[in-house]
Amino acid sequence: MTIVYDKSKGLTDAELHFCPGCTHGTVHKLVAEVLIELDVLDRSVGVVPVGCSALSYDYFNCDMQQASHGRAPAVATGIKRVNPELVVWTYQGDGDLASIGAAEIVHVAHRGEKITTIFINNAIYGMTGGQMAPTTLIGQKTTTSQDGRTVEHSGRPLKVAEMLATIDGAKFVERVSVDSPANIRKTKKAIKKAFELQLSGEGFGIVEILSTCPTNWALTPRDSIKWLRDNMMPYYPLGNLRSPEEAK
Amino acid sequence: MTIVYDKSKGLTDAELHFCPGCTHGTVHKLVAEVLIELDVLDRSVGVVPVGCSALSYDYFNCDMQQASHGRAPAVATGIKRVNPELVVWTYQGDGDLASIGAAEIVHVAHRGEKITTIFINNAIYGMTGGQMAPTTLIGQKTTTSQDGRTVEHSGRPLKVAEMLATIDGAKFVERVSVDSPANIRKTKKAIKKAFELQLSGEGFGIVEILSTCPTNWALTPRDSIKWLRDNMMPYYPLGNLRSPEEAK
Amino acid sequence: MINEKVICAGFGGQGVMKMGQIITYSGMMENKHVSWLPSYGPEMRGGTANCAVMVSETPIGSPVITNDATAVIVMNLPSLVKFEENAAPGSRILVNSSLIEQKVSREDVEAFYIPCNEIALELGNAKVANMVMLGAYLQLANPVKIETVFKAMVKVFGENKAKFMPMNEEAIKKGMEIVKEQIK
Amino acid sequence: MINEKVICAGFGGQGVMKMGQIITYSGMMENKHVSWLPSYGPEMRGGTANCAVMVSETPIGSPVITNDATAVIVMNLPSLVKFEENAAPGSRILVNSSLIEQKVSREDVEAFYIPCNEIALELGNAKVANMVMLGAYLQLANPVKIETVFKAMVKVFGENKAKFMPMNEEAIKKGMEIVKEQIK
Amino acid sequence: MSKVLMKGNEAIAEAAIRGGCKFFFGYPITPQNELPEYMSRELPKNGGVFLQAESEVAAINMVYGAAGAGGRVMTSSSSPGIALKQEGISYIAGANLPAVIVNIVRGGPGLGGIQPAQSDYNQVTRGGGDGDYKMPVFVPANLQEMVDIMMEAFDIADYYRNPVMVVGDGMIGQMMEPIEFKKPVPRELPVKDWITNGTKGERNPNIINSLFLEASDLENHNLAAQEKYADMVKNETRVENYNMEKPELVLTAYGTTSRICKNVIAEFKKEGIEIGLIRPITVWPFPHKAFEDIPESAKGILVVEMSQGQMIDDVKIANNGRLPIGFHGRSGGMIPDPQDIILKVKEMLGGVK
Amino acid sequence: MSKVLMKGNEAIAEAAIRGGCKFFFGYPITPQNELPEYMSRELPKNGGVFLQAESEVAAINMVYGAAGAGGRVMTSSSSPGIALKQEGISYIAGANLPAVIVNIVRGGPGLGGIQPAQSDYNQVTRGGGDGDYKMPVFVPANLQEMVDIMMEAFDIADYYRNPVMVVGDGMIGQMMEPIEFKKPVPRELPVKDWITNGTKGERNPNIINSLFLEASDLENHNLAAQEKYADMVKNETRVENYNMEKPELVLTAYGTTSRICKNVIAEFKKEGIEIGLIRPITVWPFPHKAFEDIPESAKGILVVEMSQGQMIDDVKIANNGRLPIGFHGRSGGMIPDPQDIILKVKEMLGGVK
Amino acid sequence: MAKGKVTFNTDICKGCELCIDVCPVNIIVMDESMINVKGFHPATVIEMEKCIGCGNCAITCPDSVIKVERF
Amino acid sequence: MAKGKVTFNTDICKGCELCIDVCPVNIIVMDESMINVKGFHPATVIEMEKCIGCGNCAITCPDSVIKVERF
Ligand SMILES: Cc1ncc(C[n+]2csc(CCOP(=O)(O)OP(=O)(O)O)c2C)c(N)n1
Ligand SMILES: Cc1ncc(C[n+]2csc(CCOP(=O)(O)OP(=O)(O)O)c2C)c(N)n1
Ligand code: SF4
Ligand code: SF4
Ligand code: SF4
Ligand code: SF4
Repeated sequence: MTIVYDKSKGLTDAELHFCPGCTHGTVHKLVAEVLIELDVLDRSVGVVPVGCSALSYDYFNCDMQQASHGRAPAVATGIKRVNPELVVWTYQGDGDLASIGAAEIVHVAHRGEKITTIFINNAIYGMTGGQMAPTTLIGQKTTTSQDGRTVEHSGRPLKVAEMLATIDGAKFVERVSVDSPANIRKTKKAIKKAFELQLSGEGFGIVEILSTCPTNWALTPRDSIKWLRDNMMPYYPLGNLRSPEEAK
Repeated sequence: MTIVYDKSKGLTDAELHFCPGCTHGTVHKLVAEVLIELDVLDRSVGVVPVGCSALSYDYFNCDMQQASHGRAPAVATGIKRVNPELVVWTYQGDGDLASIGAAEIVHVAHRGEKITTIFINNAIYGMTGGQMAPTTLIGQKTTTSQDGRTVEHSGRPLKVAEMLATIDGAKFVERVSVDSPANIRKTKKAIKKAFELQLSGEGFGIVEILSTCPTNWALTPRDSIKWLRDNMMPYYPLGNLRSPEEAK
Repeated sequence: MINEKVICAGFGGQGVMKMGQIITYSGMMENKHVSWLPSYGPEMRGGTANCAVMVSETPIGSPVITNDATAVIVMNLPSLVKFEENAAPGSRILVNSSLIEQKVSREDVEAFYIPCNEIALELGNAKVANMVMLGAYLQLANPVKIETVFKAMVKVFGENKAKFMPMNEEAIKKGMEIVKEQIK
Repeated sequence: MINEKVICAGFGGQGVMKMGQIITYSGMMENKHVSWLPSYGPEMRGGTANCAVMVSETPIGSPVITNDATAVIVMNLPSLVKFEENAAPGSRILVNSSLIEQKVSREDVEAFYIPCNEIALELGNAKVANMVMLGAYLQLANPVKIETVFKAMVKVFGENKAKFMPMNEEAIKKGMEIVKEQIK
Repeated sequence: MSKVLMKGNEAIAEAAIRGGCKFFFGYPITPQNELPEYMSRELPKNGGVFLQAESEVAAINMVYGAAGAGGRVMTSSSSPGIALKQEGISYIAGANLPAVIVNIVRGGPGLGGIQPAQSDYNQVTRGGGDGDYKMPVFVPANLQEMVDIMMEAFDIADYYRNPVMVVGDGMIGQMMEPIEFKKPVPRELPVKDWITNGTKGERNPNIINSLFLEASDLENHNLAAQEKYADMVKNETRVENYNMEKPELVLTAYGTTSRICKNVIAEFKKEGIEIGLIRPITVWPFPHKAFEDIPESAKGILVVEMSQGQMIDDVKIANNGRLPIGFHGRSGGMIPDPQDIILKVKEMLGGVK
Repeated sequence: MSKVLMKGNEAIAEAAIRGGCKFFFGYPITPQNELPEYMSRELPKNGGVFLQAESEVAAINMVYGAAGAGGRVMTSSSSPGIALKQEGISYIAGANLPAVIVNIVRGGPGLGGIQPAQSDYNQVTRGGGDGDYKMPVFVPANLQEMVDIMMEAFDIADYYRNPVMVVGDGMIGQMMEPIEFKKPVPRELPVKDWITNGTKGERNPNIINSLFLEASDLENHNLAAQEKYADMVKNETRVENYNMEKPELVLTAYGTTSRICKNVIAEFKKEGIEIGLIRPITVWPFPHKAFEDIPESAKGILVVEMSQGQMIDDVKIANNGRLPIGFHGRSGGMIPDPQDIILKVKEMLGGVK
Repeated sequence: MAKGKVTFNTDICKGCELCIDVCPVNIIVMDESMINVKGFHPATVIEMEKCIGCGNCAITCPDSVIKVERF
Repeated sequence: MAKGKVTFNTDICKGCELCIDVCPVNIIVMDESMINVKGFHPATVIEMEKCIGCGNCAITCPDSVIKVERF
């Protein structure tokens, strides 16, 4: 009898407060699993943002810091510069990373900070109740784009991975999705690679993860997965945009 | 007897306060000339940043706003949204635009704001006395990188034009230089195109201009031109990265 | 003189906020002084939800109910546990007995047990449990006229939900009846 | 009792800040109370530059000189115009007559005219005009010993500039001589 | 006009639109989200523009640009978001620009919580921006007053060419009360001949600016502002004196806290004890005179705040040593309990007897 | 140790390093640039790290992260830059993190000017961050005192797990004076067992955080902070009482302005008139007792500031209505003229005689 | 075919139904007969013998409700 | 070859010498014999007759010191 899957030791016993079916939980597991598999949990410091994952300092079984909105990359920089032995990572939503924190994420990439960023792109502001994010799709209805986002008013959604991949210090950039077991496994691989890059000291790594927000999309969790697949994946192509080999 | 060149009517009588040989002055002229040639000076509003051009509201013969450090794109957005008839532009240094103002420039591009940005890349902070900018070259000595910038500590210089060109709403992106009369003429053409793009309502346009800072580079103006040519131009390739044709 | 201070509490989705709003709106329509104050949490969906409603013939001071509620309406168990103490002595606690087995522990208040969900199911629509409870409350406290409530309901739910009104009215009436029996 | 309050003013590049620093440093080496306060502008290069120097045998209150300067040293015309008024009655104004044709307009102060740039050129180094002026000032006010100044100079310019010291010393001595003639 | 029942945040938005607001730049933050959401839906219908900025910093700078271009403009946020706007507010004040800022306060410091609080009194009255600027800060206690003030706020801003702040706690933002939209008394507003709307070849360029490199210029700029502030002190100070005929003790509180105090006063009335209330409606300018005018009957002042004590500083200044001052505060989203206030009042009355 | 002559900004940097600072995150702004520049050169030699952040906002958040990871860390800036740091400071205070913030004040509001000013008294004592937080704010008057405080500042921060601010005006930053680096009295510092330096499998995870969604948790968090603040008031309040034996009038001023006041006092001494000076060295905690202790001889207090009047509020609170208070202020980079102060003193002495 | 066994930590299931879709042998259903402490119908398995122990359900579950064993 | 004429607004020249390098016929020099109000040796032209009126100097001058005419 072998255990195929069990709750990761990288997570605490606390119950996740995320809404039913929210894939924030899925990604939490993957990060925890990777930290365990790389055997770095006990020298790891996670930085959680302002957003639905603001409370996630309670979920990971390692040292954690809660950062102000958008500034997790700066906080992580501070930690890593003080103690380069630590494995430092940020976990950020699209409002946090792509909107208010755009300068901070660009500049960790620019400086090539040796940290890892897990970027949850769910095309909306979750925590605050469903406002438009820079990643909200054209036509998507949110509480601040009630007739659907239009190009004329707000431009086309920002492709963060593509933007960051132009920056030299961003040595690993990959976009993944958690819409299926296969993609979830790929996501884990990408997260692992990004952390390995940090361990080898090469530079900054980011994994953009297409994720769902059933509550604010006003869809069931299952329909949310479908919506992600039908709408987000065509606009946000999955794949590796930058990896150490390529960077050389 | 025809006049080949005379001080532009787009400039006021005020003497520029820039240091001798500083190419900020050169670009000021070009912007003023373009506004005159397009006949939009009298419906134009310029937004000057914090930096050596902070005082430039006194130099342009049109309505002007002085913006807080890095936020000229946000200020310009406010102006343009209030009055879309106006021809709105920002004039920003590399500390202003690429460092503190990174989020704001990314987001005018993201929203496709119909404004024009003149971006002076002189690889240093001028006004504050020569600190390192995100655009400072590897090995370049500044007051905050006194042994020269290193990749290990600060990463490789940020290529702003390349980064912004990945954003859909940035419909015109070109990098130019003012190191020679020929390139100065090309710079003017690029500025003109960027403004024309605004007039046709297509989106955001930015011209990145490689420029000198003799004072903080601690070089004569003539040597500064040479330094720009020998060091900046190889790292920052000139050319158009995005134009309306291409964008279609 | 009417001076109602009502707490409506339950879990998200039970319609306790709407229940409170209908009372409030009705009060306003009858030119009484009213206020409606929700609790709001980080998870504004799921979890518990509650609001404090005031309907009064004199101007309202604080919209906050401390331990002076004239009625406490609880739709689920955590709400009973949490808000039982806020009922003023001599006031009423209305319990949704479909979901709450526990009894009110206080002796100095009147307790009523209304099987809202069951009645709603009987009426053929599980969603009107809150209306059943509203009816029970109106019957007991009577701060506004029932016709006003029917008008207010349309406003609160929106004109486009008008077709559900008969069902809602029925639920309210049923709630009134049920509790009448209990008074007896 | 020594209580010198000196303004050194000129345009950027004339070395007025260094001049002030040498006086300050010398004062400190002689265990006197000292302070050096520069003006600083948005264009920290070009334009005018000036500093206020205090050398005193008692602790220094404000490092700011208002209208109580014991000496005003001006290396260019705008500085004369600007700082003439800051000289206390009975104090000295030292004018670089190489660049300033105008005379001091006040009657209640002693004015000295030193052709600093010309003397510097005679000495073979245009850059030591400030040292000439420094010499003149030291001769007149004598707040510190000349040997101290020579030592302080090395500190202020840095050890790696040591090879220029003989030239600087010569310039200071020349300045002292020139002004001695004027006193006579 | 008949009364409508609205949620505070939405009522604020509607009142702003009726008060002439045409432009809104903001960034989501609880507990004020219904405000921008309402704006996003309704402003365009009213010929205005709603834009969600990339951050609070960008939002306040958009407000700067928009105000400079002549737009009637506002932003709204909550505590940490207002902290981020401090530089921008200082620029707006420094450049003499009219704008309205709504602040729905939550508990701090840092990320704190999202429950109602009044712990940003210092932030809103003393500011965190640089320099000697001031702005009128309104702290209404109920939705009707909030709505009345919002409808007037844009005029006040335009009248003085100055930012105006309107503050509520989370409760004000979330609660519903009946309100009536009543046109405010119109003010004669100066022509906006200073805006950057293009010279049209008809005038010299206009410049929006807060930079004055010459110290004397900057001082003069500041002195001119001081005159404007003096006018505000004279004309815009607002306060409610409640039951102040012959109080044995005076409560002072603002916003929703003052409503709790009114309940307390009602309780004491039952016992035949008269307690008064000074309720600042503006906290800058602070209603000093109300405190000078406290009748001889009063034996002390009890300051009640949803903070660890911030307005108490202004009360001390206004009181100028005359009466003993007590304090009762709750924080972090805890709401003062009338019983606790009653106890504190009794203690003070006992203590000074 | 012998004295050295250093420029203020550089002396601050050197003192910080000697005080144990190992990490610096900052962003250029006049008039404090020599400070980061010195750090960029010297910190690495001392085994530390200097990093120029992309902005003041990033810098203060790097400080947060670094402090949370156990680094002895500082940042420095000037007025508008400090405005941008307000949210971050509130987070640092909210998460109980030790850090030192240097503020070399310039004229405001907005971009203002770069000349010395004291118009950020409100900003530094009342903050623009959200919530009820406080931090010790030192306002030294000369370089020696500045250097002494800087060498102690990191210990104070660590002792209380609280941010500490050290404020100078542009003059302090730019001037040179002889200084001596003297080791401060060592404090017994608590072990940093709360930092995020990896659990090493030896302890439960540490969490750096300022979020408390339960109102009662947040209130308790705030109450604990209040106790810490009370300790600071008791132990860290600093003031110089100068010529206070039998003053006819008391001047009060801080920083370089106080030095001008000392000149004024010397002038009056010549005339045989005794004028005192209360010079706060901390403006939070404010030295209330010094004002209570003003001898009977004094006929009034004259507040002198390089602002339009900000510290005057704290003086009023401390004075509590006892003595008449006068004010003399200059702003925008203008420096008070001793003659003007003398006139004002005479006016006050005449006025009350 | 490998044999698998899945165990649900029923108390913390949020009833999102995501596990249902990813089961290749379609043996997960929501247990309409019970409501857990969180107020949801939790997921459960019918016909456990069909389980191949692929782990799809477990890796998909956002709340780490599911443990999968193979033998 | 076209004939050109250049005029310098000498008062505002900052002596940067950029115009010297771009003159195709090498006729611009700094006038060492004079110092302008700003304290610089201003640029001037020797052998004006050689000027081809290309405008290079003028477009290069950051301070709009130079006016160029052609005839
Ligand atoms: C300075 C500041 N601005 C705004 C907020 C309010 N806020 C909380 S979470 C959030 C964004 C949430 O969206 P996202 O980053 O996409 O994360 P998600 O909740 O979707 O996971 C915002 C704007 C805040 N707490 N602080
Ligand atoms: C909020 C804020 N931070 C910092 C400064 C100080 N500052 C003035 S100009 C400047 C940057 C100048 O560099 P750059 O943008 O490259 O323009 P340049 O001077 O080179 O033209 C800085 C940091 C400021 N005024 N405001
Ligand atoms: S609001 Fe959206 S993102 Fe946040 S927990 Fe719920 S489903 Fe997930
Ligand atoms: S400092 Fe540099 S950029 Fe600024 S005016 Fe001088 S040369 Fe130009
Ligand atoms: S995926 Fe997990 S939480 Fe969702 S229904 Fe299945 S077991 Fe329950
Ligand atoms: S380019 Fe212009 S400023 Fe420079 S030397 Fe020539 S004329 Fe003078």
